[in-house]
Amino acid sequence: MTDTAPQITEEAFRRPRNQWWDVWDQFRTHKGALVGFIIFITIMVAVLIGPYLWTIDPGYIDIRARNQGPTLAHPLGTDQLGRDMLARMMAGGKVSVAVGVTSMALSLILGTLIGVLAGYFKKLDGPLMRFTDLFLALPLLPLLLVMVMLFREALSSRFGPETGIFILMVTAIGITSWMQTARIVRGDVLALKEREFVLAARSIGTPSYRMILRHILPNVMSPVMVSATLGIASAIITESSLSFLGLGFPPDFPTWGRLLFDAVDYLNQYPERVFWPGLAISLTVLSVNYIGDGLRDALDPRIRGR
Amino acid sequence: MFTYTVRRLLLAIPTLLIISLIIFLLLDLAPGDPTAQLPLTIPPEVKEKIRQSLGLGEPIHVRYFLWLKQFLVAEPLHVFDNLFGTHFADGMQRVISWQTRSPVADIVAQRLPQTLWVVGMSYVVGVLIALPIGIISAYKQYSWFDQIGTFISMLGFSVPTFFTGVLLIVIFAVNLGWFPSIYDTTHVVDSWDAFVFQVRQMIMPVMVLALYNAAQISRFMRASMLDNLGQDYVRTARAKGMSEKVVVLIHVLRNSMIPVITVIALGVPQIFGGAIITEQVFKVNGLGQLLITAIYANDIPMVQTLTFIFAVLIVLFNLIADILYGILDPRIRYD
Amino acid sequence: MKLKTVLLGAAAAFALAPQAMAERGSDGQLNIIYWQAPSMLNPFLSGGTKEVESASLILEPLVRFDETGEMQPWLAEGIPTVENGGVNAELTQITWKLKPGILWSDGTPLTAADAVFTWEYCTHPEGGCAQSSYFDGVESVVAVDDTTIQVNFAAPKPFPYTAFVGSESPIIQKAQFADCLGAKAPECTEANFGPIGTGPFVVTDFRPNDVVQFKANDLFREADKPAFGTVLFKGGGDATAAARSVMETGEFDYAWNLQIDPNVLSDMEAKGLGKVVVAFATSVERLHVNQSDPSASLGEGRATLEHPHPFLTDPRIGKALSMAIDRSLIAEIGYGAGGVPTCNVLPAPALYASTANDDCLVQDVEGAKALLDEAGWVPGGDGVRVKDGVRLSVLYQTSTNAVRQDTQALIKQWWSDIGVETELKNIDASVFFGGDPGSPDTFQKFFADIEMYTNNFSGVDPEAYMANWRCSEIPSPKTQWQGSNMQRFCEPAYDALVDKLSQTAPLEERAAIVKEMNDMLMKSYSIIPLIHRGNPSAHANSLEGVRMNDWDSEIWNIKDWSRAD
Amino acid sequence: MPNKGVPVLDVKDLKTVFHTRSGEVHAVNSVSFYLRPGELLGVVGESGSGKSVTMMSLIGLLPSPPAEVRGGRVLFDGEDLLNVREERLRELRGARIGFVFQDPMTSLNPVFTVGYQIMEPLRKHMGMDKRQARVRAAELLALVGIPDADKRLSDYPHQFSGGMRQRVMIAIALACDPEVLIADEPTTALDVTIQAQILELMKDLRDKLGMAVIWITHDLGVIAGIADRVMVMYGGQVVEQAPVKELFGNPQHPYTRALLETIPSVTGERTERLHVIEGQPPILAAAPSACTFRARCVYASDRCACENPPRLTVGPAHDAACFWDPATGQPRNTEPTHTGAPNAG
Amino acid sequence: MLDDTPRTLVKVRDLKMHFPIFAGLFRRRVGEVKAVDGVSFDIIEGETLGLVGESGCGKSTCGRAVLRLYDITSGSISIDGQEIGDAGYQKLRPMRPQMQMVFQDPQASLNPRMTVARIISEPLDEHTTLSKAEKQERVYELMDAVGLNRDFANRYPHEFSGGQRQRIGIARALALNPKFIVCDEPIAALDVSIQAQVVNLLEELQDKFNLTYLFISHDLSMVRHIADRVAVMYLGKVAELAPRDALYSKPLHPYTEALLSAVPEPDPNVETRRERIILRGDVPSPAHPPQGCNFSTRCPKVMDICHQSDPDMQEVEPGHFVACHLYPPTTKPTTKNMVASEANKSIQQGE
Repeated sequence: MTDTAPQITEEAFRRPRNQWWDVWDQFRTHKGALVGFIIFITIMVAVLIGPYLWTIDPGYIDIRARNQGPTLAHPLGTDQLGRDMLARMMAGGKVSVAVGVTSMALSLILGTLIGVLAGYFKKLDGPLMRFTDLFLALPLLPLLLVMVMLFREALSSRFGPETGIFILMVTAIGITSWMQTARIVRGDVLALKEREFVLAARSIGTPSYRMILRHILPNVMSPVMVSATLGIASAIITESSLSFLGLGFPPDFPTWGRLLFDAVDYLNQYPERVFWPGLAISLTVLSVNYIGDGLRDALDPRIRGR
Repeated sequence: MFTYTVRRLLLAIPTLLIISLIIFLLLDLAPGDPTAQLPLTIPPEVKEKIRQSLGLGEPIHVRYFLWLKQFLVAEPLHVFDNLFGTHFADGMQRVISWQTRSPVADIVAQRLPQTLWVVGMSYVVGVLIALPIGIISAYKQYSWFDQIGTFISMLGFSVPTFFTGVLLIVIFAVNLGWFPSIYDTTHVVDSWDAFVFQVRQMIMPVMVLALYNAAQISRFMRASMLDNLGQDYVRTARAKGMSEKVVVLIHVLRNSMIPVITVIALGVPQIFGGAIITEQVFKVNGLGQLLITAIYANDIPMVQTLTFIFAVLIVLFNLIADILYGILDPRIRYD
Repeated sequence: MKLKTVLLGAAAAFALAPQAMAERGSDGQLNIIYWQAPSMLNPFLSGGTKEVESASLILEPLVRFDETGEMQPWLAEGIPTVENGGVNAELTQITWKLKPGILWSDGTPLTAADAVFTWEYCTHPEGGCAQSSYFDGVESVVAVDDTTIQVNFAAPKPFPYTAFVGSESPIIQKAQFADCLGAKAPECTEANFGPIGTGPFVVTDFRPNDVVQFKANDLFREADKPAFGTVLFKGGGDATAAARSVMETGEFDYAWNLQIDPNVLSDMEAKGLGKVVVAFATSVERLHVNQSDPSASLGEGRATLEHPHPFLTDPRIGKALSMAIDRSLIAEIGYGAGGVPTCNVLPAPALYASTANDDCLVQDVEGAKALLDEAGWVPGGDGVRVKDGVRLSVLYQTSTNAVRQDTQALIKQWWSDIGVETELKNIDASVFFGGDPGSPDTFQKFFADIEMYTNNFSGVDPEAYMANWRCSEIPSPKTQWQGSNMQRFCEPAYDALVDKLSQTAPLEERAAIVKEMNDMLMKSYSIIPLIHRGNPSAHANSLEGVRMNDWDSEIWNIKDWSRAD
Repeated sequence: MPNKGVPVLDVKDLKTVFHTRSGEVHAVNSVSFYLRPGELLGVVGESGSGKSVTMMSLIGLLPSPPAEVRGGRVLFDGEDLLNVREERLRELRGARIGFVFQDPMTSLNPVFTVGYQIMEPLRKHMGMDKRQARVRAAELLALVGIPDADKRLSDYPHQFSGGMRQRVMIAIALACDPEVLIADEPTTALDVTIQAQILELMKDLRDKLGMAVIWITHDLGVIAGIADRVMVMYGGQVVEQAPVKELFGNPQHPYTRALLETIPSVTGERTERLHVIEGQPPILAAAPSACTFRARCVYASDRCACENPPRLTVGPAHDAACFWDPATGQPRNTEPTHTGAPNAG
Repeated sequence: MLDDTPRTLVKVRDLKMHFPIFAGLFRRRVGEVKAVDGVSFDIIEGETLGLVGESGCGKSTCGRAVLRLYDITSGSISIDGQEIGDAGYQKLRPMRPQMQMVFQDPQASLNPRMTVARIISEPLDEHTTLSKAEKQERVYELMDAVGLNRDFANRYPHEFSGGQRQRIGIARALALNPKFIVCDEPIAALDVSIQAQVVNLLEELQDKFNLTYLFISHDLSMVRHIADRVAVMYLGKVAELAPRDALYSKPLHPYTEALLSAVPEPDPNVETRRERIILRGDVPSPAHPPQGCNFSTRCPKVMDICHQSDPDMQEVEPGHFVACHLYPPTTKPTTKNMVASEANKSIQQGE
């Protein structure tokens, strides 16, 4: 007979270890998330380290080698100007992932900030939630289009076409996508605020900012992480949609969305050219989604370890 | 319930006003104006006159109220006049598109049918696909059906519609020749054959959008079902000897539908504005395409009107979602 | 669509059907796709090709240009010339005679008064007419009688065929537009959406930015024409989709402006449903080399003649840039059958085409390098040439368009081979060509070192076109950035030639002057022509009578189109 | 209370296992008991002792997975419930076996009227039409002491207070005149005064209707007041079983004894210090092969660690699963009891 | 209690905690939930005051209000001579170490993302300037005191059982050497066998550190065990307040009586003989308390006067206070220090 009591028994005692190991242990048990994680890491490595190994300039035109299928020299073939698709995929991935991650980070920061403030401070709740409703009521894609139209020129002249558009894109996606996070976070904060450990901290006299940092924020991390992963995915899609509508990055600047968009014209002739960016976007989004699923479980210490 | 509804309605008004102001300001501050499209040969004085006639010379708040009046008073009155042959709106300035020089409302009215047909239908189809998938996925959690459902719905969000759209066209229109690749907005359904043609031309755009919509809604449905399947009342229903069909399709479903219905209601406004890309791909020249051409053409009245209409719809459906919530959930019904 | 194709196939199998036009409307429906949809049908209120060409089914001018650039009398009985007395000796008056018995589609007769009204309409200062340049120099239009129109010019006009000539200057009905003069013009929605015309078709349904439906004009002057009973004029989407719908799915009969990868086009053509047709006129894709300094530090003086460009005023640099370019490769990749390399800003009509500059057709990278060496520019550490601390680095802008971006990428690479650093910039076409004085990115402001676009001229006479490069045409803050001399080329000798041309009537002499002007421009290397562009469109194989035309509306002769059977 | 007749429910060697991420949890380990008609059997134990799981297992109410009923026999009216089709179980549930659950807040479906929820089993099992069912539902509500029963049928659960909701639950459970009512901690979530009302109601209803009841609770006080016979569970096993007075008067198992000593009372002597059972109840990863209570037992001997004590008869209708005899303070040496139903005599 | 008893540590006078209700079209304030409505009591240093009542009677709100976790509506609270009823954050913070709280749900009262050591040392972080090592030492001391193995310091709360979690909560409350601890249903969520462990621990600690408890519970039998004096609350008010033995042996208020009779006894012999007082109906909503005596709607001994006026709290026997019309008011209000009847009265008149 084996007794496995929920409490720790003396025999089970080990040196305490970093809680992230526990998170990882739990995360590993989620097969989808693990596969997603491996794929995502692979993509990240390919995108970040790949260009150092595959040194062909993504903008280099080798006109004699245009429209080639996969060869040893060009494993993913070349485009209509003979630019190496592999190099372009890596360069494009860097941009797409950067857009995804940065705009997600922006929207998370905004969303968490507003959610925490609204949830924690009763006085701010009304105004901030009205503000959130307002943003929710603003039609997003149109607004995004309008913003891109309006500020694109100003920004690209100030920061240069690429950085300018990057800033614009990230800001536009970021400030039009924080509302869900804010709502979730607020809901969680409201619930957390009623949790007794917050009351316990209040009974100690913990000031608000420390309360938020110590008790509120760590406990809203898991919904935030989950919406983070979803955010990366939707930002990548949004960027590619904007590219499709001709409002994204400059055309010679590769992003996955742009590569896919450019390749759509050649769908009949060179289907593989659609395939690669399509696969990259789908894989990234899928893997990130699955990571989100896994994180949701792994970040919850109550599920973790059980 | 009544107070609740009225309260929500009243709250919607300031929201809409602020939204209208934001939209107005955002576009108003945009560089470019309609006279930019006029040939440069027109002397500046004349240009200035044209600007004046378009109301561009006025201070910003005057123009805002003018626009509000046009939008909220003049346009509805025009519609009223058209319907009942009255003349209330005579002499009132309508909101005129800079690009086509015609009343914005007329064009919007012209575009509505195809948008409703295609995007609306896709939403309905999406919901009809999503609900059973969500229910089965949740009921058989972690089964192969659930796993595949999860994968497909994730794929649903992760593939951009401009890609799936073109892919479908190449397969079904070009290679198989089953469906037309270009949507005929002038098509009138007046016979069986015409109806069949309408169905054929709708299939591809509807499927592309339905996949996307279904992906999202089925995830919600699944989560909501899962939440409810674990509830105590489910056990009570089973303890009463109710069949699984009754337990799942009556007891659990009714409860799970409460959040999902609101999600569905909140998604309705997207029908009007969210399908820009699909409309582009299939040449369904609906409201989305109207908006994008207006943006390209710097047609600010059109953009303002459309964005505002979208905002009104979003607020409206928010309201409907809230009220539906109240109707479906007896706990909310009484304030 | 499919059913129709089958029927057509069956009909074609008989191959015995009479070639002659059966009767008006007997060929059923014609489907045309313009991937940019018309926003209205009044060509005077919008200068867009889509509006002008869709309106050309309804509204007609006195004279149209055919596919060779020759004038064809349309509403007019003949072409007035000095010889036949239609043009007076002073070249200040032209008298047109309308064909008799022409009716508007509402049944009223077309009269000279309509032409007079059209002139008033388009020249009204508050009307914002997009085509007012066609009436430049017109002092008055007089209806001598119901069928005689007299156009008086303020100064001698050696080429007087501008007003009421070509699809951009058609005649509108006075009765319909009488209340739409001046500021009221934009408010006449009904007229703007459904003008009454004399053309082969009348509008039955107009949906802005979406679709136009036409039906044959019962009162059209030529019996049995048009062969098609109805026309569906669909807009929206993109060029590839339009090409696909004609050549791959057969849903449409005619697709406009297919500027896409020539390989894609030829692949589509291989399907056998339709074919690509290209019309050449005077369009030249060219680089403008800024002779003024565009650097932002100059403030108000930016990109004006007061501040010459630090290095691009040296024609040797321009020449080197030109030599480094492989024009035939650009043509091959971006244009296919739709473009040929050219070394002239004025490649057509043949009469005016110079041959003096053709050595640019061959790429000469080494020569370009040598030239730059000679000019004192030596490669720096990073391969970019430097002289007196100035880097040979240029900003190269154009509008957003897949072919242009490919071209940009190619040229950037060639220039980097000769040690010129290039920064690319592309601007949405509506902004770039929008002419908004508030935007820094218009092609007139030219806040860049190099810019690329296509320009051409309507009709066959280059006089006005060549006058574009006079000093007075330079855009500047003083002219509200209006003007057509984008590269800020200013040469008194050139201006003198412009004046001389305007006073010369004999064709050969005019040709000689024009060639001289062309060569002068080329030698300055302030303008680098790349491609003599054709305009590619596609039509279904079953469609007959298409005579692709870049001098006028490309569907100028739609009345003659018919279904092959 | 009647204490004779053929058992309406006879459970033998019931085993239930849960599959969790960290392995199996053996929640019910060879549980045997019986229930006579009209009798009220109290089942006591701490949370996790397997008392609810046992009752849910009988009638197939445990979600599977994760639960798995691994063995045993459940005779209900001569039928082995573990071997019948799901369809048959559904016919029994709600009709011949009624359930009342712990939390009346969550056990009623919030979006259906109370009337609908009472009428559901009536229409399904009794074949009533809508009108008949409604009349009967109103009677039932009146029976469980809800004033204005007729009107309240169309109210929703949230319009009732906690005590009233529990009455509704009882009305649902009793709708079809079941032979057995299983009440799973029906008063735990209620306040004492409301609990007293419900207990009073249960006594009334038993007098009127005469069904057999299994009353699961962790509150020995409630058991003392209502039960005829008591079964004490620990670690998924029955550790002691006896008529109520016998159990409280003469507890045999150290766990029962400790439990009785732990609880303070509002009357009688007040002890200075509470007695404590040190340690925690176990969670079993495998079927027990030793006494599950030994770690917390002051009387544990070596034998307890290598042998799971069987249920030994210690008195008339009284058995305990312990080797230790409180009367002597020595290990006892008795034959295993007959844990099934005694033969009707 | 009497004047000669040791000093009073906590003095609560006419404490009111009303939560506003907003309703209607414009979300106007239409009323208030009178969760705590005029509660007065004293707690003497070193004793345990039991606060019992049914759910919703306001006992937990009262406990939290006493620690000023809420901004109270009115009334005065003084702890160790210092008035904190109207104190602001700045004034309260240095007072916090004196008064601590142990919570009901040991799962919810511990931050799931903090280790045991961090949870216990949080009060130290806030209020002391100890070095890291000193803090750790103190944490270990506290863990010893509540019977937790030091080795568990770096574990997370979910790894513990309910009883152990409650020990963590108690250790946290003890960290700053408080004088006064509010125990808010500390055993309600625990199993029977564990309840006794925790109660014994609380008692041990009280002796060891001379703690004063306000022990809130709905479990009358457990309160009888731990408390020295007991206050019975009903619908936001104290119905009866008396020394433990007096209350249990001779309850004066009909509500106390009913409550005690409803508690089931773990003895079948007693149970079968007992005459229960079964209260009719449910507790009214604190948003709409009945007129007159709060208990008048359910009271088995209700009189006419009960529907009209709210009885005052009065000292019927020494130290035994009750608010019921069954006990006619003494001619002169008590001047003893226990309950400020005058204050109560003046408020009544003011209404």
